[in-house]
Amino acid sequence: MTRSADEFLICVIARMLDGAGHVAVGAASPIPGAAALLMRELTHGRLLVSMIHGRANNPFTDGGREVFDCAGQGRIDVFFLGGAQIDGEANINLVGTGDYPAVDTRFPGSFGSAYMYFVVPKVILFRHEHTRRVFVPKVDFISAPGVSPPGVYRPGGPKALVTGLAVFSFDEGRARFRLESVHPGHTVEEVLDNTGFDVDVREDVPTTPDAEPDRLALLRSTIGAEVADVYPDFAARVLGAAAAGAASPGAG
Amino acid sequence: MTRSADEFLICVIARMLDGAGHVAVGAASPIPGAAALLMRELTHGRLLVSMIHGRANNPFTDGGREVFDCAGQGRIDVFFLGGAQIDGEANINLVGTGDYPAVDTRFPGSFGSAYMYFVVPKVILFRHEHTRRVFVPKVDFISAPGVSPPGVYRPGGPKALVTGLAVFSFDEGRARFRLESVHPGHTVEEVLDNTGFDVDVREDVPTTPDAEPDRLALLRSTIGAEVADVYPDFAARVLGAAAAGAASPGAG
Amino acid sequence: MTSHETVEGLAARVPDGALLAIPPEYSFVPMAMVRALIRRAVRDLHLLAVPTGGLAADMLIGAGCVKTMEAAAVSLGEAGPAPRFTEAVTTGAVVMRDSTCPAVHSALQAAEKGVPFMPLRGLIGSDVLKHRDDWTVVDDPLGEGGGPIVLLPAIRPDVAVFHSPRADTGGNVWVGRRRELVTMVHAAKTALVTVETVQETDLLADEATAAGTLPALYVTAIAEAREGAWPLALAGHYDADAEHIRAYARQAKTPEGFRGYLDRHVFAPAVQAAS
Amino acid sequence: MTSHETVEGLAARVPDGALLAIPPEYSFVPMAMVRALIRRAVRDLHLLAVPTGGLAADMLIGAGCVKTMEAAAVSLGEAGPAPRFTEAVTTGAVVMRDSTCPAVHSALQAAEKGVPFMPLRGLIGSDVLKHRDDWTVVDDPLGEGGGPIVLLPAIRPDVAVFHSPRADTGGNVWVGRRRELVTMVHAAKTALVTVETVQETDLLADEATAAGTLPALYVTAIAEAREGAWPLALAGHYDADAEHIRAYARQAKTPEGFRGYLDRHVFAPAVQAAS
Repeated sequence: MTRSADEFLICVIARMLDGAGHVAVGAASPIPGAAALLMRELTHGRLLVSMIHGRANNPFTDGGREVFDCAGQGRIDVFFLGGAQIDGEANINLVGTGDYPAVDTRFPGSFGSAYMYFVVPKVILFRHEHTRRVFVPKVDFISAPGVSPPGVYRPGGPKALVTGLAVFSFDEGRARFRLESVHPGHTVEEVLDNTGFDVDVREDVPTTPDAEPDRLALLRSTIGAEVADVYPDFAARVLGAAAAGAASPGAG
Repeated sequence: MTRSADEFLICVIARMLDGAGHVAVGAASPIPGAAALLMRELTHGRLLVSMIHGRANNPFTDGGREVFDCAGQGRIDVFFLGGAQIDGEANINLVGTGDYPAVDTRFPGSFGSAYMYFVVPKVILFRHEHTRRVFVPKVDFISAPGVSPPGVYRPGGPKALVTGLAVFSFDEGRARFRLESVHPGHTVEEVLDNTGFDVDVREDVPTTPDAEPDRLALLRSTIGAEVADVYPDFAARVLGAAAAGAASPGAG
Repeated sequence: MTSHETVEGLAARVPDGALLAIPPEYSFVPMAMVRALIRRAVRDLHLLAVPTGGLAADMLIGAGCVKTMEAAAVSLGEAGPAPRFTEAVTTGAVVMRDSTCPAVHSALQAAEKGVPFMPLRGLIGSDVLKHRDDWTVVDDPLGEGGGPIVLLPAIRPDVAVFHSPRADTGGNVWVGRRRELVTMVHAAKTALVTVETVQETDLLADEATAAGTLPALYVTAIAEAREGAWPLALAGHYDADAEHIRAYARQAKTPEGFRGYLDRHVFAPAVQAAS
Repeated sequence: MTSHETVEGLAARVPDGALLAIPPEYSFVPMAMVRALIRRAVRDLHLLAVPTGGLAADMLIGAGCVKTMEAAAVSLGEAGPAPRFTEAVTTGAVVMRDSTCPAVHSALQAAEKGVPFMPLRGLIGSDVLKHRDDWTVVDDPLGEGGGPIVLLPAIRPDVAVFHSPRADTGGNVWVGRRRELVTMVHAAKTALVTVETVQETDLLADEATAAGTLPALYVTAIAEAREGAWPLALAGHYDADAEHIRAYARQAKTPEGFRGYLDRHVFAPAVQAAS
């Protein structure tokens, strides 16, 4: 079965949700969102998936603050964050490049990252584009820091990074990423060439396992329709699902 | 038209609500509650009355905290408090007599007084029983203090005290009550004899005006049924209104 | 996922020594659950009334289930003082932690938000504050001359309980405008809920009912209990049994009278069979 | 008591220089009101997005109504970056006060509760914090080794605005589960609400609808505005006009394109007649 790069990444991320109890997915996260819904299907609903801005799959009834309160209560196991820039200490920048506030390029903003990155035990960083433009030696603006000094309350933080080329783990003690696998058709050299910071590399880096055919089939049927509720454009483009037309362009 | 002592007090308190925008009434306050509902009727609804634990006349939809939040926002102009003991500095005791925590007599507790007394601009103290048992030189336990030292945030506080014998005003600067009027059939001497603390006395203390016949009629018709929603026993006993049976024994 | 059990099963989930949060008299009080807790003979509870207590607190105290009681007040409302509470606090059998309504709400909101404390205005100069060694007074930490302010540490109950008109099979529970229950449950580690009835229709499927629904993700277990708030009211469903409550207030004035009440209304085989 | 007016009447109640709170893209955005504000040429707004901004913020910024913008983010969601926001912040025409979602919620809750500040976990080590001179870091004031924590001063908007499916003649407004609107309005000095329709039936009369209702006591004035959230969605009532939003995103990339958009969709006589 042929699969797109997006479908592949959905399956890569889905595997990382094995064993989780509650995954929350924010706006503008269609690939993690699809991965979470896929994993919920595979666990027969044992995985709770909260799409913060969907109408379906959104259990929250206490307003926009509830997802943050819920995370603060320790009830969310996994969350996803991205970054216009990400550096080797897992600092993420969602605000802008250049000398803030006089930015050269402005991005939307930090959303809830400056909080969620601290309190959700397993934050998975996801960024499709794997270039030195994104993976920089030092971000220009720290929306949320990758690690915190002793004494700072931090039950959560980054555990993994998924890109269009590879999968990394993150060691909080050493504040360093480690290359865990390279996606089919790519090489360790290509990954390192396109990464602007130093990383550890595990021995005999394996190839990231490809998408499972049964999961691909599920994605294109059941899951596609669910994704369309929150990310109609994405669902139509990537999964061939009819946009439900039910979603507003979500943010924050 | 003959009237009961309770009906008289309802009319006394109603006059004190003239010009207010929003009066909140707590549990176990049937006389202030009836006064507020009477005044709402007389102002054709310009006075907003919030019965915290009624089902009717309860505008709150954000849970038990809303009335306190609402007061903190400055949206409540008048609130009522009582006291098992009240002293000359307007300290009130809703907790117990004796050496706390080893109390001799225990009362229900402070409810919201330790907060509302500070933030509601016009707190009217109301206690039917006017004896030296209630009006003591110094309360055994300060549920809420009558005055606060400079620097303590206190936009609110006691403005008046209504008892079964008299009406007092309260001067926050001097932390003293002043006798403003004595109810029909009673004397200044009787009031002072039954007050365990020193008060100022205005010159030529007038008699508290009696209940207005038109207001009494309103009380016994329209208002009685409304009071019964929150205080069914009281309404049945005092106003002859059929208990709606709709109220639970409210507290807090 | 939310578990569906019996009332006795729910009561068995409340361990001795738990910090147990209960709703105020006007808000979905789980009386069937309280009777089951007394039958289970739970001990050493730290009872938190949110923010005031009534019949449930009085019965649990009278039955010897309670070690400490935190509340802004405890009473039976129009039926008068709470007799078992009054005696237990006067004799020192139960340690009372006096609070004030907004302090209870705020401390639970702190736990709800995952912050260690919440500030609250008022309180300064009150003996409520003086006797709370867990409350801290600080000078305006913003340094803007706002004066001293009280910081209340978060309260995180081990268990929160309430009785609702209905849940759905997915474990979502109707709370309506009784939103103190939402905060109480958010703040607690587990939530045990009795309901009049469990319906098939998803309460979250319709925006109108979703607005008054506590999502299943916070609900540990649910049990059906018909008239589970009796003799208290369940707003919009049935009225309080005022006659019964007045009779309780009379009987519970003595330990013997209270024991007789329990025998008739808690331990009698017919009561247990109905629960 | 709540006043019933026109949308233009509501817009006239927003003074130049006001701290104006607006809902996020998924929550009852009052677009008809935004168009009226642009026609009224309001100036120097301090715009607070609760907690993120979208089309409403972008249009107000593009029309020169905004002096400072506080938000956790501003974007058009799937339609991409907010073009007028992006340009205004890059050129410095608008001063951006970067925040993070829970900080906006908490600061509004502080105002809702009448406390001067609220603590929030996280933030430490973030440049968001570094650039907020109004946020204070203190060592655990409870003295329990909880580490440093950030205190956020209360935000009290002058005006809060949103668009609801319905209000009743008494001024009570349906918000459903969009409870960020409740806190936003509680925190604000005045609240101006547009609605699809005003109904006779009291929303507070039924416990079921009361649960999702903002009481009139917080609502300054109401105006009817059919399709008042267009081109955004009104949950449960109509979907977003995604095609229109994408077209906006394209046209608003240049000042001229944006001006043309305003001419067609804000200033055109037909639009004004319909509002």
